[in-house]
Amino acid sequence: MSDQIDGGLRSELQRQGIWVTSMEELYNWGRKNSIWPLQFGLACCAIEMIATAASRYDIARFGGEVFRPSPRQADLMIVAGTVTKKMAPQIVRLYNQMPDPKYVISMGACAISGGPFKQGYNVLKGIDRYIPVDVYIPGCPPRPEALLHAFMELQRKIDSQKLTGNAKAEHLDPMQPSEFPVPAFGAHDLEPAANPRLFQPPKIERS
Amino acid sequence: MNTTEMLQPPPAMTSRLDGELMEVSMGPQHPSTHGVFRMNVALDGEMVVKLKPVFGYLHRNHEKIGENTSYLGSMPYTDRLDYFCSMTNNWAYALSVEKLAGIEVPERAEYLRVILAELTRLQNHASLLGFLLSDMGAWGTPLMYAFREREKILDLFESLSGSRMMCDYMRFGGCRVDAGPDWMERAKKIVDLFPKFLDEFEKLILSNEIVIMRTQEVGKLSAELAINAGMTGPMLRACGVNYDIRKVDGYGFYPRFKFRVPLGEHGDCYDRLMMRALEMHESVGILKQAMEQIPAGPVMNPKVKIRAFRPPVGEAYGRIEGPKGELGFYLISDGGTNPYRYRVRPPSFINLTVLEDLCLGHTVADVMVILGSVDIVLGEVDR
Amino acid sequence: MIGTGILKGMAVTARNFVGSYFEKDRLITVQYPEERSPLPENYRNFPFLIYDTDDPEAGLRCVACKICEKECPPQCIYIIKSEDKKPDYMGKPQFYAAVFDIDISVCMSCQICVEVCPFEAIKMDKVFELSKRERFDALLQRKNELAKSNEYYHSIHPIEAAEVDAKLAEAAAAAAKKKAAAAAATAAGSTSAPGTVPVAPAPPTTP
Amino acid sequence: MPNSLIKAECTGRSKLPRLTNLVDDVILIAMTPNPYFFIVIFCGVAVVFPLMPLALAWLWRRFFQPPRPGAGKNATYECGVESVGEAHVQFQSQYYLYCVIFLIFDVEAIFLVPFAVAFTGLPVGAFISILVFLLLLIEGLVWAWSKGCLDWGSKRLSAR
Amino acid sequence: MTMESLEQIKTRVEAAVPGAKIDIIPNPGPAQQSSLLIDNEHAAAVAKFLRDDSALRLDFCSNATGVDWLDRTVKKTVKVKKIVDGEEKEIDETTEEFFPGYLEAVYHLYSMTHKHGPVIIRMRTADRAENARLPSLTPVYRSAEFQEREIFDLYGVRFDGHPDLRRILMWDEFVDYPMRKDYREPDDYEYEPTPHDDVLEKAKMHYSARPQLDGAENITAQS
Repeated sequence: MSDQIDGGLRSELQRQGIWVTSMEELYNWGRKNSIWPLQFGLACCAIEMIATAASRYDIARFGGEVFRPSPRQADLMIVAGTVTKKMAPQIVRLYNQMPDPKYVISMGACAISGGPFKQGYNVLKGIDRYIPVDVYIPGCPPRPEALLHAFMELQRKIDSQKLTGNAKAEHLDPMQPSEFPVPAFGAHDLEPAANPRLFQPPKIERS
Repeated sequence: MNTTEMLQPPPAMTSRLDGELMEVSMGPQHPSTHGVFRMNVALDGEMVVKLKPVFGYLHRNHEKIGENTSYLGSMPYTDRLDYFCSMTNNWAYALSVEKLAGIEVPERAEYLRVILAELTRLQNHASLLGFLLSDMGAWGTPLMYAFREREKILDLFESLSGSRMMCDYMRFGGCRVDAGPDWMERAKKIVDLFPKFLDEFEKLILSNEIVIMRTQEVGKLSAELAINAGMTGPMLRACGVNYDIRKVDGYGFYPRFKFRVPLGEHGDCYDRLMMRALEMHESVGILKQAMEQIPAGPVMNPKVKIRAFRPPVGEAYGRIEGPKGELGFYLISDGGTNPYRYRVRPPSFINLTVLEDLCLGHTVADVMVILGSVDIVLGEVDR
Repeated sequence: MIGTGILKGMAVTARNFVGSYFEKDRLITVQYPEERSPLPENYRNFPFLIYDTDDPEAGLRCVACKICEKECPPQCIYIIKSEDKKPDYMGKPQFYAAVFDIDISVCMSCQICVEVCPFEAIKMDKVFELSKRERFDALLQRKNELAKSNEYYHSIHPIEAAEVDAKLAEAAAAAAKKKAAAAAATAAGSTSAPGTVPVAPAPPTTP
Repeated sequence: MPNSLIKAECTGRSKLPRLTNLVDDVILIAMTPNPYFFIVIFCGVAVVFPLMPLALAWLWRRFFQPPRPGAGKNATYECGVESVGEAHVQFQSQYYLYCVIFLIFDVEAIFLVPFAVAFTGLPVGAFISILVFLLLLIEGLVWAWSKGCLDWGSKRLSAR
Repeated sequence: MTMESLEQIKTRVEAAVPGAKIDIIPNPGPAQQSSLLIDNEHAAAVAKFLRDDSALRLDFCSNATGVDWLDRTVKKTVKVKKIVDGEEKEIDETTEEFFPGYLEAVYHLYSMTHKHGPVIIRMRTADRAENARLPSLTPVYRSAEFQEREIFDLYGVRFDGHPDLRRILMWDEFVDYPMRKDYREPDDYEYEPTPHDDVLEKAKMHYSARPQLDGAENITAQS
């Protein structure tokens, strides 16, 4: 709830049947309750994502059950599974082809940091090397409830996005890039190995 | 064409259009390729003229990591091979390491392994029928029925091994946790309820005219080509070849149970669909028998060390009848704690060898049904 | 007649639809945030360290033997051994872990560390709602976040915790008996005044 | 406002009764407007109604969310892979046959419309003549079908 | 149907395929699955015989695997009696034997008609560099088609006679062969919060260089 409207006044008016809202609240309320995920499963976490969309852990109660096959109609990319170096250019291209505003949930240990397959030569150590990620879900695979918890976390993040001012949401700011360079296949590794602008890991020096 | 000629990969069909064909990539992100599997399809109108599968989008270097980790350390990685059937993957790996090191398994552990493998087969075949129907166009409904049953079986796995899909339950020489009486009670109840679900599921899908029209005479496979191309599992038995490793090798006390092996005649998609449906009935039969005969006793061979487990120098190839076909592990040990060579024989990867032979001449929509009937899981295809 | 198969299928769907009002097991949706399905006894998600007395720092059972660090398949545990020693539950001075980090963005919750730990110091937790908005140090659990009390362990894994406590108590009793026997022997041998507790290090009986 | 109303307005100040007639006239005209005036309002709303969201979207795009097209974003989507070749490849001539046959029967349907409208008032002779018209075209369809113009895909390939 | 022993198979194959040199590689482990090493020239002929022979009918090639054996120098200490300055003494002399490395393709053959067990055949390349070439068995067993492409992709063994030898798992521009024992993966160092042993060494190379203490450490030493 935005802070420009005084809470007491709002609840007082609501008791008399007058509902007060702001343009930003309405805009965010509409977007957060109908997020269309891209139909895009990589590995085991994709099966847990399907189980979340099935009848027991119903993602339809959060408005997220419309899985769109084409990125043109999707606004959330759930990277569910191991991101290999052969698949990374495809994922970045799909991310580029999604219309703004778009969000990314990095589901499972493999999508965050390469997970158990970190020592593999063909495994990308985390998708946040090439595209910005909004919510990370640890777990291998995370339970369907953990995915629902992350979905609610994403809804909270959308709810808190501003419409105007300098802290406004990225997709509204013309300066923010809506597209990221697609890595090329090199002789030994992807070129470039990471998107330096996006991926600045802290230096942890261990003895 | 004589037999050897027919067994070769098919020459590209010549198209009447002398111009270029429509090159379409049914790419890594496709609603019904069961994961990141890509096919470069050349189309003449709607007819498939050339189909080259492209693998490797989920190549997670399972074998290289297997060579850098201890024998026990590779066990949780086998859950992630075919992430629908973690129990049968564990069993195949445990079986080949026991063959490599010559370890016996107590009786109760062998019975538990049979029960869990058959439960895995049930939920794998139910999920496959659900996915195959959604490939055909019935988008959500059969999948919801199948996943409703799958959730019940996953609850059993979770209460026994601790995790829904990644059970990591079997150790060399037995199983990690013993199944308590209340777990057996719940398992019996679920297995007794399963035939009711099977009848309901078959009434829902198998007699449906659209399913019959879409799958009969689609993707026919001859028995000689199936044997020569290394098909195993329901895909091979759909062509009428009677080869089920549970009967051939007789591993894991399977000779003690009475069960039949369903065989098809035409080797088309409908027969493959029926194989899975009939095998579910057989698995329920095996489960009932195994749950009555299971003896008490230890579940773990006490002589086997967990840490610093060093099998003697040598090699071994152990295989089981996984839900998708013959899942084998080929291990070469040089006496150290890490295997020298750790190789997985992936049934769904080899079952894809004849994908082009099945799809040539069919329309694009049939390619999806044929791919769905092969039942591939990319974790196992790309390893 | 051509349509009977489809009609039979629709009959099944209709029966399920009507049945869901009467039979409980046809209505399986778990309304996640409000209604949670109970987690079974030996459910496992991420490891945690146990401490006995109510002081998380001194009561930690972990003796920094680094077996779990070596055996962990994805290598997501990092331990630095302390210089000085502190007495453990059997009164024997042992090292302790100065730094004990688990990177839960890599951990695959395979509980091999629990199997190989000789001191029952690490067990599997049941918390799965850990999705965060940023990755780098939010998903690296330090020693203070990992340490949880033995009572908490009893609350999440009651049966297993009881067995572990029984085993530890019996090992402590055996060690105490051996120490008493050794004390009696030295008392019989030497003429030192009875009642002083000799600080002979009891043989390390791994439980 | 029509002229008679304006004239009545400025002369009616002194004689009150006349004014009341005037008010009745105004209400009368308002009640029975020019019969086509309703259509003008209808067309106005019909035009404004779709344009209004478009205008809102344009305003939103102009002030709140500037568009950020790019080479990657506008590339053709082909399952995540760079699309090779272009989509307009040669088509079989058999599709052209389909369009021609469709066109014929589309035009035939147009001819049937006036017949269908006046169907009740027509003598039997008209019915006979339209039947001849229909049968001629159906005979054409049967011939085309038998020659296999309507076959599609596998049957056609196997027939080759 | 019990299968003949390996020796019988060996003799029958050498009789049927003139000039085929086959020897038996014993398997010391408890699995007792010994294998037949066949020479490269007659590999296709031997495989065709194994498949078409009426008694064997090994018509199912279940598994084709690549194995990489590095150069090995085996030190053997051997007790040798030697005359040393007059009297006989027993000294143990360490003989070093050098085995050149090679790449190997292992095929597990089963019979679906007779339902009998694995006959394992192995083929070895001359060396691990340029002429790592082997005859392809795809004309005989279609199931080896993808598996041989995988061996080529991960080990670099070129199969002659393979209908479509391309990389199957790695991307086409990839040049080296990742499953070989001496393959070093590219060092894409990143955020390593929990490194230890070899990962720690690799991570250390990326730590910031320690600033050169301008003699300051001496001051602390003296006080």
